Amino acid sequence: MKRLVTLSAAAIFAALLIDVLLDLPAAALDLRALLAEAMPASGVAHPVTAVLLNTRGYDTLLEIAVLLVALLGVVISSARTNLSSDPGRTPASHVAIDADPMVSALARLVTPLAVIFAIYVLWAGAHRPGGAFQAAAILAAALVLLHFARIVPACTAPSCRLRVAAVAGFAIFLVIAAIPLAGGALLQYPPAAAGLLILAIESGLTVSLALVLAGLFLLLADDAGGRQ
Amino acid sequence: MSAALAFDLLLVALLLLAALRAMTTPRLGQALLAFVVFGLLMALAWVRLDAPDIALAEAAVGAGLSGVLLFDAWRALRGEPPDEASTAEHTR
Amino acid sequence: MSGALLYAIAGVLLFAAGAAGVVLLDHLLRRVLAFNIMGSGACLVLVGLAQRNGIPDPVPQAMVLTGIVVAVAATGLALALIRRLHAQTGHADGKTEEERVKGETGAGCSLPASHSVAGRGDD
Amino acid sequence: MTTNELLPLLVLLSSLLPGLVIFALPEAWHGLRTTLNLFGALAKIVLVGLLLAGVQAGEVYGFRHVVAPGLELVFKADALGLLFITLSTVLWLFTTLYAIGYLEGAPHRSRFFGFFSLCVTATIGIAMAGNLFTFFVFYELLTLATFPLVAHRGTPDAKRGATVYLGYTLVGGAALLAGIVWLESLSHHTGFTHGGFVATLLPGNEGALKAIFVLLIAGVGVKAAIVPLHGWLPKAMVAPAPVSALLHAVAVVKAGAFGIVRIVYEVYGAETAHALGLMTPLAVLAAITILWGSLRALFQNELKKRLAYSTVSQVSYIVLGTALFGPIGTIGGLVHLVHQGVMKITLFFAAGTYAETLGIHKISEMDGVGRRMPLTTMAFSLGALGMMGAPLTAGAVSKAWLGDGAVAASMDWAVWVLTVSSLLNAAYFLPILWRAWVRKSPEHWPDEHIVRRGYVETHWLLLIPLLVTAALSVLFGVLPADMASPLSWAQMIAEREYFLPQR
Amino acid sequence: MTERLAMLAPLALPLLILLPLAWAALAFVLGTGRGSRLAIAAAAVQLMLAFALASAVMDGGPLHHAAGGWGAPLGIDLVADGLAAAMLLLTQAVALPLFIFARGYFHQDGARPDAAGHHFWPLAGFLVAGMNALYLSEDIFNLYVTLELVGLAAVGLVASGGGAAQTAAALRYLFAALLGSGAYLLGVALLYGAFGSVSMATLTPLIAGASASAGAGASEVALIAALLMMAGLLMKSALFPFHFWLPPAHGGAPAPVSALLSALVVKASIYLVLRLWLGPLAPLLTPLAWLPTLLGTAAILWGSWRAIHAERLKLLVAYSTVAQLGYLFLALPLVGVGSTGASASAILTLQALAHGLGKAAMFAAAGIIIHATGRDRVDDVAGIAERLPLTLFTFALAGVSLMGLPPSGGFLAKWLLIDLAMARGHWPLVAVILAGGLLAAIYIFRVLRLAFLNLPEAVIEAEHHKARVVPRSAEWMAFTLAAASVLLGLFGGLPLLQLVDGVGAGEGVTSGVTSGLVPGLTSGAVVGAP
Repeated sequence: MKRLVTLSAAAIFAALLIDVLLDLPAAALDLRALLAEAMPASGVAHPVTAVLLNTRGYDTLLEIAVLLVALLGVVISSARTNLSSDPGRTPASHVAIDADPMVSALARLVTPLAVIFAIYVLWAGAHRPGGAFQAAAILAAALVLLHFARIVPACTAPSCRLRVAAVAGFAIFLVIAAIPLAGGALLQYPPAAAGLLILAIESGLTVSLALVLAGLFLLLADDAGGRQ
Repeated sequence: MSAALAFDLLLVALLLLAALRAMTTPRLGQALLAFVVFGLLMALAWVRLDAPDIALAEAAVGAGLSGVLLFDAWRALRGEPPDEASTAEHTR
Repeated sequence: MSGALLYAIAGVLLFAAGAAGVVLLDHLLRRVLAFNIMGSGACLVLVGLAQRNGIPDPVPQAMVLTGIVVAVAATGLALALIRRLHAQTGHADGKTEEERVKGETGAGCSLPASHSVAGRGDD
Repeated sequence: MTTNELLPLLVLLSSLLPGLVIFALPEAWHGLRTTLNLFGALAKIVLVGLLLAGVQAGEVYGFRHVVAPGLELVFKADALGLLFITLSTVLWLFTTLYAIGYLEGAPHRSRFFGFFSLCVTATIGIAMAGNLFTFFVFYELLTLATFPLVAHRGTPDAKRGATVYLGYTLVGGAALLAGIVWLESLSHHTGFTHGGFVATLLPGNEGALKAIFVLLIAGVGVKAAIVPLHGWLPKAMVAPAPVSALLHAVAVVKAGAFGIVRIVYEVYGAETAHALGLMTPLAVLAAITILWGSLRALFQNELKKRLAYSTVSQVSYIVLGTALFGPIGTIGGLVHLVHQGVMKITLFFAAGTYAETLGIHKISEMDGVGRRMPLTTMAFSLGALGMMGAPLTAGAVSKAWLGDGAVAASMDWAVWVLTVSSLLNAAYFLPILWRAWVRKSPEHWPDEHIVRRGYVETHWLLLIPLLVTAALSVLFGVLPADMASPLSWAQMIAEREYFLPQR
Repeated sequence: MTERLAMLAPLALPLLILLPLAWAALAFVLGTGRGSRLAIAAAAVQLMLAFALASAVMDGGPLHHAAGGWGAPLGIDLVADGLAAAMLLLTQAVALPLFIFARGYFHQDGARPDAAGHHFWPLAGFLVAGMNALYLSEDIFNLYVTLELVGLAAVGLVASGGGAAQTAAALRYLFAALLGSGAYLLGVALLYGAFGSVSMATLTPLIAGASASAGAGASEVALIAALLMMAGLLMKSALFPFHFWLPPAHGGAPAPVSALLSALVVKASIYLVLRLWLGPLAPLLTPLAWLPTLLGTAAILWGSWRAIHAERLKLLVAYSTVAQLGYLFLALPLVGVGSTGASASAILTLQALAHGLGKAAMFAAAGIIIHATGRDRVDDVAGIAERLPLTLFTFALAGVSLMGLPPSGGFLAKWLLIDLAMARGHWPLVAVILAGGLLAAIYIFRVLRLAFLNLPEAVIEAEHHKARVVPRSAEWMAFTLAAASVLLGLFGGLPLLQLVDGVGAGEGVTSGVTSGLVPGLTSGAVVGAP
């Protein structure tokens, strides 16, 4: 019954919306023009990056906070599950198995490339597709691979150094966002320094985001087994 | 143009198919697989929408990281004996 | 109609399907998938609709990037919680969990799964 | 802030602050607690004295605090308010003394006296309220402050009684709130004024005004225990004797009656209320209550229950007097506000003293108590006679004025009501006196724990207050025409109501 | 001092967001269970900033701050009008005492916090930052991000409770929140597609224009978008029947968390409903105003009913939240001013403030009681009056505000609401509000009566032994919150109403009277006619 109601409701909704979308007149306002005017002052050549880190940089700042919150939530959960429910399960009860040589070889091969590629993507972000988040994602993937190759261990709770590294990018962003308050508005970079500042922010974010994204996985991975 | 439109239609159809499979296939493993495929198709869609940045991100995250996360969680939930990944930290 | 609008429409369909999935599916992992599909749908609408005249629009693209990050964060958190629930109860699908919870936190709570229909949550 | 603004506040604070401090006091410190209590009570009496002197000298005391645009807390000290203030202040002193003696060694006294003081604060607030908003605020405060007192013993039926009390009063409060806000949304002036202020809304709002009147009277009628809203009063008897005294003579029931007086005279105005045809129904309601209460009292064996039902009937004398259109009835009602308080508190003190000293709770156990406790029983008898309206007692004065008022208002049936109820009063009080004085006392009392020392038949703190109040009730009866007597006061108020030029 | 604060005011907008973000990150670095002092100190500063902001807004009207210096529609604007300033004030005013309470609550046995408090501080920091950002933002997409920040932080806090029940509750909450924000996001996407902007200021005239010229595709899309956003937000603000996730989440979390969630978090999405409903989406949604009122009524009745029958103390309080939230939706059709000249949104803000303070106090008190008895059943409060008089008094004071009895802020809000409803002639609303107060009285006095029950000495001794001590500071903080919610009625009403209604309504005493007079009279006459 419920299934029927929900599905039909979804179908009706979709049909209605599509119907009205088909004859939707052009938008009254077009931000592309505004953005085009703003580009020179934005400090970067790639419009998406300009929006992401300059005109709507404030969104990104909060977005990183969301990511950190998620990491915290994961830390809570993983910490819980480790010191939780079935007492019989101590980490020592895991059987150590050697890594699949293929995997580790692959990891050793890929990681440097990944790092280089990430740096390129980061740098490219200024004037063509790419940027901090993509670079970070690539690094994170490499980290996960290294983990599978058992070169990077999983951890239940991030050590202090890890926490610092994970927050560093956010902190840099925060500081750079706050400095302009002295004279002007939040995140209002002086046009001259804008490019540099954005690059600084992005580099910081790349490291931190990579750690956070990888952390989302590694923190969970540790007790992936042991559910028998 | 029409060729492009045809490609778009095909892509959209595949997208919907993958999405439905991800939600409805009885086997969870296949569902996750379908979801990863869905992520890749999304990346393709973003390319078609002249949004290479999103395509990159989607490929790296939507398909890559989320995929790994999901598969790992799936294995954990099935309560399989710990394999390499899970016991890694104790090998050194 | 332009290709972009086509993707927007696909987005609407994906959103509807995903939302229905979040409401209906029992297994929590599947609900995570459904949520991600729903999010992707919304993102497609955002960009596709904005670019329906064929010209790329960086603003919604940047927004979608933000949206993807947020989605990843939510997914990570959801998975962590699901695994923890599984570790604590040995269950990861709505039904069994619902029963447990009714047992533990008293009546009056039930899963979103039973929540497309108004007021169902309390009986 | 001038003295004329400060004084009303001080009158409030003189019981509020001690109350709050007492809450914080450790149970063991009864020395300090007692001092605070008495200090508060005496300070209040002094302040009220100042207030009286000032009003006599024509000073105008008032204080207002804006709570929200168009909503003000207004305190003022007018003649009617002062009548009530003086009554409750004086009786509070004696009730406090009595309570200190009564609760000696009992648990949770900090809690008790804390709420006790809050309760009186609320009563004073009601008396000084200058508009309906303020009145309502303190009316609800009174409910909140009395609930813990009724529940104080913590026994299951104490809790039951308290819950019943709460149910009645909160529902009444809701009705009152609805009525007040409705009236406010009609006329943006809810300040009490001689001759009322709703006249300006006429003609055009008769229906609304009648409905509002019903809501308001229902709201305050609960506390005034008008039938059929009286159910809580007998149940609340589980409370300790001082609390019963407070409920019946000083605070709650009186607040209800006082509220009716305010609403009839200073919100609607006698003229308007009469014009709207609201007075006669009110009078009928009061008459029914009077007779019903007296009838129920007849069949109670438990002393406090019988007194409770007698309160139900006696308080409606005030309502009846208010509803008798005309100055004489008004005077009768107002003067009974005071007289009933003095007499009823005497009776409750005595009942409590019997229970505390000899463990007497039932009338059937009172045989010969007059010999064992002559002073207490004498006071009790005076109070009882006053209730019956025997000559030379306060009761006689009020009943006389009420009767004349009824005749003057050409409501002769009311005279009959008064006569019948007096007979009923006699019917349920005289047997008690007979038992107490004439019957032989048993070998041993139900539960005697204060043994007789010399002439003192019980703890002096229990004895003094009831003797004083008994003396007062006689005094008011013997020289009613005296300047300071409640009667002359009531006359002054009535003059203002009827013969002052109306706005 | 005051003028220095006034100078500070414009900076307060960004600082109220950056500061909590900063200390949250710092607390995260400091590690498990650390950072309480930092948080408390920062919260004190934030409270000061919020005060400065509020006073500045009251004197000089709304404050703007263009993030990045671009300004809407290209950039993101922060705007602090009276409503936002009031909500910011509420958030900081509740957060500070709650943090002190939480420090005592989590750290009671020596320095080591109990597990539930391990990650409380960073999460709480991000939560507060998210809420402040939400109140200040004027950009509907940025609002989506803040919604997610608040939502995920809240879920994390619920999960920190530890038990399986909490995990389950957190998951339920998470999926409800994600469903809600997803719907909201699609709404944003449609609005951007239809009008090409996500700035409220830009959208308001565009939407008005589109809906004026009926039949245009834009208006239909806008309507669907509006409905989507509202559905999402109502889901997040747990309005009946979307409340299913709230009781387990709020009832299961550790006391300080429950207090934060019930007092503040739900208010955030409700604020957004109000802001959008009365703002850009007004032309689309005004015809539907009866719907939230209906749901609000249902929430009041249903929530109270469940609270009356709840077995667990915290579940009772949680259901009372479900009921109290209903009030906040009653007044949506009551635009305009009542006889006192206070506007609906001002009254709702007052109600939100009173409930926020009162509910925080009540959850804190419940937490203390549960610690003391070691159990979470309503029946276990029996005899608490003897052991925790202060906490019981706190509970009672908070209850007074929730029941809407004088002189509490809840009472003032209730009075003004009834007045407004009568001035508009919405008589059923009056009945609902009065009934809601009485129902609240039933479930609150259900606890208070039990507390007065005398226990045999032996039992009390036994209880004393197994009682876990809660620091005095925690008890006093709970009491402070309760006292604040009561005193709000006496001293907070006037400034608050003026703050929200703008300086113009300062003379509401007179102007409001004249403006409210006419409808008041007519409605009275209508009803008066037999």
